[in-house]
Amino acid sequence: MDWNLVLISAAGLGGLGLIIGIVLAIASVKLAVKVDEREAAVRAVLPGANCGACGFPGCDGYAAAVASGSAPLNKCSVGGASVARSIGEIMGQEAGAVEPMVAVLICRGGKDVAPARFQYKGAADCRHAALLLGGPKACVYGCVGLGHCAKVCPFGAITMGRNNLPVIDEKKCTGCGNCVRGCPKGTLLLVPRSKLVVLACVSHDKGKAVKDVCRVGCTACTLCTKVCPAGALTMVNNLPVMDFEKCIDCGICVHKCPTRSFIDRARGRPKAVINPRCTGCQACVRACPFKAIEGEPDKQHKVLADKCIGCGECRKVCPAEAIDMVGALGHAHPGKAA
Amino acid sequence: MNPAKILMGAFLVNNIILMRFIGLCPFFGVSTSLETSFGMSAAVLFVMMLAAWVSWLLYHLLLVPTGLVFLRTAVFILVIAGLVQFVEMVLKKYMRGLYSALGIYLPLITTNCAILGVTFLNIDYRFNLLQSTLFAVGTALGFALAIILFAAIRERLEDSPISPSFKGYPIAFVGASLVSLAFLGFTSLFGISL
Amino acid sequence: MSAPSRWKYFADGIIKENPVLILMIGLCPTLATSVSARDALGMAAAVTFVLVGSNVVVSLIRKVVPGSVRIPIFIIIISTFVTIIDYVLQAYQPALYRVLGVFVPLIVVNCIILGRAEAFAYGHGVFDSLLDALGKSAGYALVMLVMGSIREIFAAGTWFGVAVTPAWFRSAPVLFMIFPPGAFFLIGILKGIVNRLTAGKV
Amino acid sequence: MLQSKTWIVVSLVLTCVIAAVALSQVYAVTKPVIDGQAADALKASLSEVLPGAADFVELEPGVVWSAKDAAGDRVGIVFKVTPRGYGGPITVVVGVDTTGRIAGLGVGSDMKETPGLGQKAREAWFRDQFRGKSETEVALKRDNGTLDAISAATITSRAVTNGVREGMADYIHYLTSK
Repeated sequence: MDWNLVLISAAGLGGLGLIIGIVLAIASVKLAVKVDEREAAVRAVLPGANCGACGFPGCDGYAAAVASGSAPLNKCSVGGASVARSIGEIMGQEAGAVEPMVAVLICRGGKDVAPARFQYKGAADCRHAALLLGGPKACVYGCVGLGHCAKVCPFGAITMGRNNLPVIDEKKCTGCGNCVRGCPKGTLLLVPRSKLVVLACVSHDKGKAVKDVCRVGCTACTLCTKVCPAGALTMVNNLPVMDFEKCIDCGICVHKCPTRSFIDRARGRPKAVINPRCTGCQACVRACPFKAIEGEPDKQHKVLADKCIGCGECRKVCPAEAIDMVGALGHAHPGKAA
Repeated sequence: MNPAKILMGAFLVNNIILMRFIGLCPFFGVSTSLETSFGMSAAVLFVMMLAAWVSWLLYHLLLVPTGLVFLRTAVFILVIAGLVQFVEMVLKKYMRGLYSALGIYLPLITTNCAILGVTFLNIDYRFNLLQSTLFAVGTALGFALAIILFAAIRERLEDSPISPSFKGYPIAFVGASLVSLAFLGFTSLFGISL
Repeated sequence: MSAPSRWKYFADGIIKENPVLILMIGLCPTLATSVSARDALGMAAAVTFVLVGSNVVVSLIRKVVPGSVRIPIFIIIISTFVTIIDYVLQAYQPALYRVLGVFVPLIVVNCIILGRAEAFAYGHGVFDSLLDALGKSAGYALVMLVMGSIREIFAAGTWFGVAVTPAWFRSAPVLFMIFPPGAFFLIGILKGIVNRLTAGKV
Repeated sequence: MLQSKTWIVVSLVLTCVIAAVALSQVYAVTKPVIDGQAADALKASLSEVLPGAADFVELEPGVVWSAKDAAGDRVGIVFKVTPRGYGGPITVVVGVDTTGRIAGLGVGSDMKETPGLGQKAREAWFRDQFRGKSETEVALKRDNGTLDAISAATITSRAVTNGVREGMADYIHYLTSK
């Protein structure tokens, strides 16, 4: 046991440790900077190996990204499932408070209704295809259909459908917005989950120019803005823009649109039914936009089930409250007007 | 060894990632996007130079005279860890802009084999302070070249049609293999043989 | 903690959470020193020694270590074990030491060890940490053996130095496997196969 | 207590001290073995190229040694040269007997020549060619000498051959001196 070697090495390394310890201790006090406590909570859960395997610069980088909500919760491969679960708990509570959004495809131009104008053989990704003269589709505004959104979706909620249009599984979609940010054509939109009616077209052309390239494109005929009872639709640059606050999800525009450019996310709509309290005043006959009610004046009236779309306009005007909305399959508030 | 040869040797001929396999964890982790690769390379260059100086001085002024050469591993890594933490605090406090671009990569540096690798190689090659600095700069540039080149390839790989089980790391490794093959061509360029 | 779940700590390390092929950490030594089966196992043994040692010591002192300075302390512990194996190898296995070269001291920054120390040993008992360390090392050794064997068989036609391939193969060795590109290529294929096998389960 | 500032610094220093003590012990134990190792390796490599040599006297540190056999009389000299090969310096150890002819040749394993090509310089068939050759005969066939080069590794073969010849030219005078 040669003592002086032991002493020198103990003094050397110990001394160095002392210096570094003191310097860091002082520095941590003098240079302290406040850190978002949720980020600190997530950071405490992370293993701290700083190996960068999650694609973020170290655990602090990843914790900051998770705390700011711009990173999926399961990226820490070193920590594995247990760390992902605890991050979920920390972040879980906060995420609930915000109005849950869902991504919706606002283009119905599949390859069956919107033909291509040239064959694209390059890298199978929308962003690459979009660089080439706006993409192979005749309609340059529409969805290119090469599945970039499906690739970037961290939750696997998007799969490419038969006619080159993405199909979004609303149960898996968490509204993170990766697909919306990634899409070169902007044909994906984050919509509040409670909203049912969405315009499914992004073409700024008018009339024949749209008809030539897509059978279901919005030709800017402005009919929907006239029939909308709540005045929620205003024409901007050849496209009806919907004000989600005003929209009452009645669905009239969906059925009135000549090119069926609106989509109705409700899984089912109710039907109006007139009960015996009807006095035959025919107020509802005049109010119904779809002529779905018939009957002689002052007599019991009847609703033609196949024509009625469950918009609830008749129910609003009936003085005798003789109309009920029945049979909403799996939808929270049928015809808000009711 | 003349200075230019040291620099070129570390930069191209014996690229620290592609030829010496040092620094692979961050290389595959952070090179998913060009932007993070630039940040990482800048941070590596900055810390690698600092680490090379500090480790050289410590080794030749403290460890060798006192015969504590066997402590070099512990001392080097301890100093680098302390250095990185200190630099991070200083940046976070005084240079907010630089910190947001560079700082988040700093903790990643402590477990980066490249930094410690350079300090050891400086000792093995018996470089003086100037040569050590040149070697550190060359290596950092080599690190940057490899990671940025590779990030561009990886971004392109994201979109190309690859079978699901080969997406991500496997295709990245095969890509790295090809880039490394290209770097193999630099062997004994200008007669460099680091 | 019932026995089966403890056994899980060990078993996970080998396949489900294999450090190299699943968690993708500790790549530097894996590619660099798997030039032949014997050297690969030598490296795996060194990593095992350091990982087991550091996991045990870290879990022993975990209740005493102050949080803010735990990384430097873990680093010192790991570097102690690394220096020990460094000098032991230099003294008793000089040939192996010359092959492993700079990668022995580089074990100190190997993501596996610091990662496991932080992610596992800091929060678990000594016995569990030991199991975890042994499991991860076994997993690491398995990958090293596979990589080392494949590269050696291709490049030198031998396995652990014993000729296993016909003479004509040995006269035209696949040198690609010895060079860095071969290592990247090989681990890429292995990772692809692992993805393929675990596609359903993980 | 755990998070108090003093304990933070003390715990760091304590770990360092314990580590330092442990390491100094390991170093103390392994240092002699390592030095012994290095000495043996050198002696082995030197005696390998000059059969019959028992011990060596260093004439120029790390470059030339004069060798004596067990009986104590001169057996020849051994010198080391490091010519620049394809991938970098190659350490070549040459044993020359009292008649001025090469008794044996050793090529270091720490060279950076291409595996499977330049590395072949270490193979016996190439090294044994040098045996019994005097300084003037040490040249490759293509340089109008008698030695076969390693196929597809001319740079390495020429480097080793020229290195040996120049070495012999420089150090042959030691044979005759003291």
